Amino acid sequence: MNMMEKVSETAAGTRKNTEHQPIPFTVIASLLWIVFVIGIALLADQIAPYRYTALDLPNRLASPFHPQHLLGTDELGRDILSRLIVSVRISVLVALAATLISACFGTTMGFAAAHFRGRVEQFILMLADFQAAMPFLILSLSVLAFFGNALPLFIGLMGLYGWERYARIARGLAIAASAQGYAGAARQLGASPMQVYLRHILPNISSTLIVSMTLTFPEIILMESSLSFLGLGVQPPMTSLGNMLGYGREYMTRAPWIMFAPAALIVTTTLSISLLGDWLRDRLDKGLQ
Amino acid sequence: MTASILDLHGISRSYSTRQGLFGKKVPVHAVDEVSLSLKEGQTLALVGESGSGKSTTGRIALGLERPNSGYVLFRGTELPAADTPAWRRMRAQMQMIYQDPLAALDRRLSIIDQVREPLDIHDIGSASKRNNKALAMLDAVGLNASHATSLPYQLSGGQRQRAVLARALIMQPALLVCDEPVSALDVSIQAQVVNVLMDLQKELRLSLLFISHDLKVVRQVSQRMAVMYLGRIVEFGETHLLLSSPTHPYTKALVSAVPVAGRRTRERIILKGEPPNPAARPTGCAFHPRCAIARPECVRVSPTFSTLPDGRSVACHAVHTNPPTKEVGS
Amino acid sequence: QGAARRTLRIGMSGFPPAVEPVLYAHTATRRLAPQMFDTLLAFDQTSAMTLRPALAERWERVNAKSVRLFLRKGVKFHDDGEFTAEDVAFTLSPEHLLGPDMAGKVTAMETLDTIEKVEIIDSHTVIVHAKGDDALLEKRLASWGSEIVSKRAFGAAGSWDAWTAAPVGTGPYRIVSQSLDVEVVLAAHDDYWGGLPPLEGIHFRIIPELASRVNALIAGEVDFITDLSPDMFSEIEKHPELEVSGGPVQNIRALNIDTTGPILGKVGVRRALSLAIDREAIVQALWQDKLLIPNGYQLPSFGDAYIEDFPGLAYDPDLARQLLRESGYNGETITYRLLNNYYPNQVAGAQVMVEMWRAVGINVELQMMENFAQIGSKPINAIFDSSNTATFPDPLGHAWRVFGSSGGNVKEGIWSNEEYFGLGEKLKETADPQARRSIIRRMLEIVDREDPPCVILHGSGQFYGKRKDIAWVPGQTLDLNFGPFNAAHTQN
Amino acid sequence: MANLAGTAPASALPAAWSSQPLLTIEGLTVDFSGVQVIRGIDLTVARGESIGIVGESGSGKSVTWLAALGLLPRTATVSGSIRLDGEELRGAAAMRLDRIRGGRVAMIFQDPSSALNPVIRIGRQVGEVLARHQGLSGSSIRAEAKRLFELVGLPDAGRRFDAYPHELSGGQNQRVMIATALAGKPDVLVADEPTTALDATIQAQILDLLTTVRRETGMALVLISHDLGVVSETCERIMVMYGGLVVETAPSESIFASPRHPYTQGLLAALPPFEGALRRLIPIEGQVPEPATMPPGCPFAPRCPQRMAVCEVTIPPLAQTEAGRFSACIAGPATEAQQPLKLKTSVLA
Amino acid sequence: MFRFFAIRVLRAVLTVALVVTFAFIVLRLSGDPARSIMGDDASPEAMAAFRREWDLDQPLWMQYLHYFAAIFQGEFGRSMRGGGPALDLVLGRIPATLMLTLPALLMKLAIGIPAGIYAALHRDSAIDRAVMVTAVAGYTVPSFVLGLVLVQVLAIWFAWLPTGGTGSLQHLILPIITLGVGGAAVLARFVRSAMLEVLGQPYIRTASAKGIPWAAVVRGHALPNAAIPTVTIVGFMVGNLIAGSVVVESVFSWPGVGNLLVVSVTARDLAVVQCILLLVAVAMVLSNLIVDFLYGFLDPRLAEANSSGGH
Ligand SMILES: Nc1ncnc2c1ncn2[C@@H]1O[C@H](COP(=O)(O)OP(=O)(O)OP(=O)(O)O)[C@@H](O)[C@H]1O
Ligand SMILES: Nc1ncnc2c1ncn2[C@@H]1O[C@H](COP(=O)(O)OP(=O)(O)OP(=O)(O)O)[C@@H](O)[C@H]1O
Ligand SMILES: [Mg+2]
Ligand SMILES: [Mg+2]
Ligand code: NI
Repeated sequence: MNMMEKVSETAAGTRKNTEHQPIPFTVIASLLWIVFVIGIALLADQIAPYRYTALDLPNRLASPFHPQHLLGTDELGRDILSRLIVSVRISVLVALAATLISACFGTTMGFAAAHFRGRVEQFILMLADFQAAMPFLILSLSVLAFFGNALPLFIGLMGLYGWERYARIARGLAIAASAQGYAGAARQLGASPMQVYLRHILPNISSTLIVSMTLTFPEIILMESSLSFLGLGVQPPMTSLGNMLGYGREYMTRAPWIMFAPAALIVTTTLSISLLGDWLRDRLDKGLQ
Repeated sequence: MTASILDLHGISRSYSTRQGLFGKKVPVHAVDEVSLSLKEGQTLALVGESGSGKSTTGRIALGLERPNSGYVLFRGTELPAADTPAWRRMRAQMQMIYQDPLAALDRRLSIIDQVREPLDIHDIGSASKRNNKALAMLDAVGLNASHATSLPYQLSGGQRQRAVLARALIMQPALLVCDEPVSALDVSIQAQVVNVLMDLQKELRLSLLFISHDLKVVRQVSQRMAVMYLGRIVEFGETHLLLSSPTHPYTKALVSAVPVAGRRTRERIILKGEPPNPAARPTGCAFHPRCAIARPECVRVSPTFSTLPDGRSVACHAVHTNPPTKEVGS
Repeated sequence: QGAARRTLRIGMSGFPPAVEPVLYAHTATRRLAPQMFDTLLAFDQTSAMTLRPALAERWERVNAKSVRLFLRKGVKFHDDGEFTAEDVAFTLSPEHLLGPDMAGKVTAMETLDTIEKVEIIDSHTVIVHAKGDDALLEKRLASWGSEIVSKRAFGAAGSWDAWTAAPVGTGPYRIVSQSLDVEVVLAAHDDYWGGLPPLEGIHFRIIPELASRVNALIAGEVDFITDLSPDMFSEIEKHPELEVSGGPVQNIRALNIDTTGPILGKVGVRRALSLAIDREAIVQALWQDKLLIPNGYQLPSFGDAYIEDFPGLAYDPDLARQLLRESGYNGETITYRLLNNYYPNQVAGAQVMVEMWRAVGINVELQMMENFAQIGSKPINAIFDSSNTATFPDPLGHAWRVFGSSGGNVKEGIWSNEEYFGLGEKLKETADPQARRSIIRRMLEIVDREDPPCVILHGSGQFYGKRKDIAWVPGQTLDLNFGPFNAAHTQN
Repeated sequence: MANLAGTAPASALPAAWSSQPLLTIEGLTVDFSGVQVIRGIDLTVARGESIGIVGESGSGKSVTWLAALGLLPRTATVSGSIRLDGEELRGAAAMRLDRIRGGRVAMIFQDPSSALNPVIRIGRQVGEVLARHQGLSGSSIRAEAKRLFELVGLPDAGRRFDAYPHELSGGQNQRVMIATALAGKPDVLVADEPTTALDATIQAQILDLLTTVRRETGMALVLISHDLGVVSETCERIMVMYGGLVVETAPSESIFASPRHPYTQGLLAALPPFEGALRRLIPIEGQVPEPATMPPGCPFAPRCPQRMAVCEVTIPPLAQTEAGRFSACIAGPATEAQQPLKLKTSVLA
Repeated sequence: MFRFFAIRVLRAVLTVALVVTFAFIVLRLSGDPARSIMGDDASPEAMAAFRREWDLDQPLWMQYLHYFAAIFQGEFGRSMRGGGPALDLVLGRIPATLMLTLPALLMKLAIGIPAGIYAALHRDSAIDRAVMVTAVAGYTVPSFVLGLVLVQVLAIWFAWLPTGGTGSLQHLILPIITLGVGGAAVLARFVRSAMLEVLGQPYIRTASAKGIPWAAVVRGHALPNAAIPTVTIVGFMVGNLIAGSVVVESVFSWPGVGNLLVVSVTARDLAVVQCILLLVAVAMVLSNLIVDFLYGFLDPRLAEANSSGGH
């Protein structure tokens, strides 16, 4: 078709870099730390100097820099460093998996509410209210009571945590999006609801969801430690950061390293993720244009 | 005469809204007894004040929304109900272009992906064929391969609107409803898009329902036009006739209000008052509160259409020369 | 001394479900009961646990079924009422012993259900009749649930609810107030028959968290804390004004076994479980060596009924491995149902034992549970912790309570042994010490080797942290006694 | 200052207003994190004058005025001078700026529905200005607001005081914006695309209103738009901006009759005619360059049909072509260019 | 509008019913109160008697029906532990909990909101970063760790404050700080992002263009808008006033509702747990309701949206 005006310009793509800003140091440090922690989680078995359950009764409550135990030992003489490494793996696994479950489940529910509206929506909102109004203590207890405390179950339980927030966010954004051009346009092209939600709406709201996930992740780690405090968290002989904290609290004065080692890890890790999340949100605030 | 591709018969659509926080439900008659027909390969412009029901009419014409009463015929058959598989298949034949191209595009997908999307949705051809077809379509609207891989925000407004156009046309629809496709664009970009549209129409024998409030553009693109006021059509006929010698007092005001570059001293009809509230539609002729030539009967009686010798129809008591005909535009 | 009396502030781990001792044998209840009530006879709390007069000045056997008691005169209840035979009759009557609505929702019946009736001879003489021959009748009258309450005050209260809010006894302290899960306040009963109570009052504060209890003691907010864990001893001892007190109590910790399961049904496996445990190491590491490792399911305080020469609990990994081989054990998983530190050091001990079992090739898997009902959910097919207090110092007040024909394990359906049941019935009726000893020895053998219903771990201890300036010494049971009969005062 | 509602003192006649420079902008440049988007703008606004500013989207029309009023975000760096009655505004103390903004120079923003605070009643939004710049309070605010609402043709003005922006249509909100701007009785009103959101008949009403107010009060009007039709009917003088520069200024009539700058010519050619024969529209090829990739020479050079080699390397100064007309083009009527505008047009090398 | 309210209230009621039902089923099926309360030393007869007394020997659905029927008569059952009416017991604890949570809420508001606003107003400055890092750090320390450390330092080393328990105003300080720090941090982060969002809106520029001093713009124009998202999280905090301090109450042996909940759950003191859950759910649902209505009040647009929503 030669009757078209050929518009020759090369401006396309030049806009990308105009908003280039240096990444703050805290964010880089956070990122490095997260990478480090994930590395530990992945290589736990390789780098842990001892089996995390291995006892060393004669050397119980050894303080850090002990010749055989760099970070000291706990009340059963188990190597804190090894336990910490395995705990990181478990805690990261729990938090990551639970965050994903929470986000997926919540988003699906949110989409369902946005799509069907009416009774379905009210029902989902009621479930969300229920989740918010139900003390998590009871929920954890029920799972522990009915299904035991296998790790997958515990992860599933933690995955319930916070799904209602995703549901609300996803619902709100999906309703807004379907009222808006691009989703309406896709529908108008003949796309099925599934196509509209998965191909268009989900990618468009994913940034918000990812930021929410950076909030959920630390919350789950903290939640797990609170549950451990109440004896409902990850259960022995399995270990986790929260579990170490929970059992270490009685030794706070006698052998503070038992509690402070995992506490420091929790704080630095959640701090890193939160800082990263805040930064992401600030970036995304500025929008895509 | 060419056959009509789209017929609206006595379409009405009302929404119920509430007035204020604890107010009562009030029906808003967005579209009231509108009948229109669009001929194959032609452009029909729909103009009128904001809120007069243009977009609603456009959506009903496409079957995106159901009228409360009246019916829509597309090539003589009624449209299937929305969101059914039949309705989705129908999308291949009728498409829509919106005012804001950026909003209509998914910000996260490349242009080529989006232009190809209708083919994906309706599962036409193999993957590579689809891509080639999409590229060809982009070329047809004047976008090149480097635009194809761009994201929407990397394009200018005109390019975006052309991308939207390419997406709408890739299924080779017979009918295109354009809802203010150029009013958000710069004059120069607007010119590009108007040119592309008109060229494509010629090439593909597209039928256009062109919604706009810019009479300059309407003049440029359409053969016939309908003027809407408060959900009803008040004047309907050949575009050049309506613009050069508007008959209905509202059309007159509209035409006189068009700002023309380089013209400083000119009689503009400044309408008194406010565009009326569709929820509180005035009695009789809806335009009477703002009409300079309103007569007592305008307050009471709703005017019917009269057809003038030049073929246009007007709904105004002041131009009651011929016996009224209900059916217009056929 | 009277002028300088102080109020003792105690940080206690749990709130008593009731302060009326017939209703519960809860540890917290037991810590309160001796302050508020007296029994007719009492154990002297020396290691021999001999009986001493209490509300009864003297007692004598009438026959194998009954005992005559001569009651102390001039004893005053907290409400100034006089203590008479009426009160004894009432206390030991079903009206009181069976609890609210005489429904039997009580723990006292475990020890007192052999009592048939109390015969009032005069205002200060009674004869207590048992249902059958009962060699242990006197001990029963000194044990849990037999505390004497005021009949008049009970009647005045009108209902069990009102009564349990402030029961009236003759003990050295009377209740002033109680506030659920927060505190129980006692004040001295200055008319106490046993002498002026050494304290002005006692304030039990409930502090469930161990760390918080220790903190409160160190900060001087309380003078005395209960349930101190051995790992905290050094913390306490760091402070010159504080000390650790306490020791073994009349209790054995064991692991109950569901012997009906396919693997745990094998005696070899059960014995191997026991032989693999290095109890010395556990008691050393977790208990600062402060616990008794018993020889068999018995306690030295049983007096004549204690078999001193019964062999101790062996640590013999090799024998364990051999027994496992012989019984065809092949690394099958054995489940260990565990509560989260319901007993002190429970989780730690379990983890240590799991490692010890692993060393001999027994594969034990911990399964954390939330409460006893979950532990007892059928099919159990597991081992789980238990602790058994001797309600009175005799196998019948101890092992028989759990392994006897109506004992806990048997009711639970996880163990039964007809020979053992027969021996027990015989023991009940046997009064001759030597005859009793041979029965007891055989019973110990069954539990220890022949058909073990449990893995005996060690005795239990109760440890307290206290200010040094508080004159108090621990007894042999988990009862606390802050009255004039505490050894700290009787020795002076 | 005169009352808005037509009670202007007789002395304030249109003739007396012209040629006194009220607001002067000299050598204005604006950088956003190192990217220059305004590249040296000079302009004067006289009392009572009406200036139209046109230009493609992104040419810097809005930023110029936001910079003049110190309303740009902190990421912006502004240089040059902005003087009101000889008083420098750039870098002025916040207190002084606050007195000028809304009081002496008022601005109407592009998008009325987002420029009004959604949670505050419109009466209060207007009232704030009255309280601050007119010293009104209490019921007199209400009365004055009602008068202003009537003035801008807001129907049912009395009851609108307590309405929220979302309860009004876009056109009504735009009129509220105008009322807010007029409330401070400004000497200069900067109207940034005040009618883009409106349809033709209402647009006509509003332009009419602005003209009336200007006539009656001697207020200077700066009308920003990319619609040449709109400015040509309202303004006496037109300034065409392109790529952060002023490329042409001229009296309204002459610029449409004989545009000098190729960009202006292109704009006019792209406009659909409303009279006469239909013709194919001629868009300007290409698009406005991004500020970050601005060509070194004339910003319009890449799209210019008349470009010469020199256009690609030097920025043509804004030069007078004839009385009252300036154009920044070397290729076009450059030969006529003599006396440059009294200031250097660009701070760029 | 009425329809919206009606639906909203109906949903709230159903939510509470769902919570109670769920708790009922979970608690009855997951543990035997007889065993938990009587202790493992109790004889089977005593436990059977206990079950009889509390109707625990009846089929579950019967118990459920009885329970619900009783609730509608304002009868919330009796505590198996304390003996008295469960409701009285729970209500008796609420003042103690509120004594902690209300001041903690005030602390959260008093620190979190100004810090968030300040950080937003000085976005990307060193102070902003410092405030945010502090806030995030404050939020990431598990509350019991913070509590124990505070006790160690302030109560034991310096002996300024009591380690736990009740009695004086000084007893309140540590638990309140422990509770408040995390919430203040969350709030600061929230308010900051809400403020940033609002400060970027065109109407803020409009306000400045009107000559309104910056402080007044922030106060009069930015804050009311930032209040809308903030109300959500504050609403959640308010809903948590009753049950949000479980861990802290444990650490400080504070006799509040949270403590009662833990003890009652462990003991399976059914009536009490259900009573607490009922109150907690009602509080949460109520505060949600209030937040919804507040939205309408704070943002007239939402009021409108609400009134036409709910189809
Ligand atoms: N979904 C809806 N709910 C309620 N009212 C509606 C809805 N859609 C349109 N309306 C009302 O119907 C009337 C006509 O709306 P429509 O969008 O068709 O007008 P329009 O002519 O396209 O206006 P514009 O030029 O502003 O786009 C308006 O009063 C509008 O408020
Ligand atoms: N806050 C900002 N940060 C970075 N760049 C900005 C900002 N505001 C404006 N710009 C850039 O400054 C240039 C001029 O923008 P301006 O808004 O003045 O254009 P305009 O002529 O008013 O266009 P329009 O007709 O679309 O309103 C544009 O390239 C724009 O991208
Ligand atoms: Mg429309
Ligand atoms: Mg602009
Ligand atoms: Ni409704």
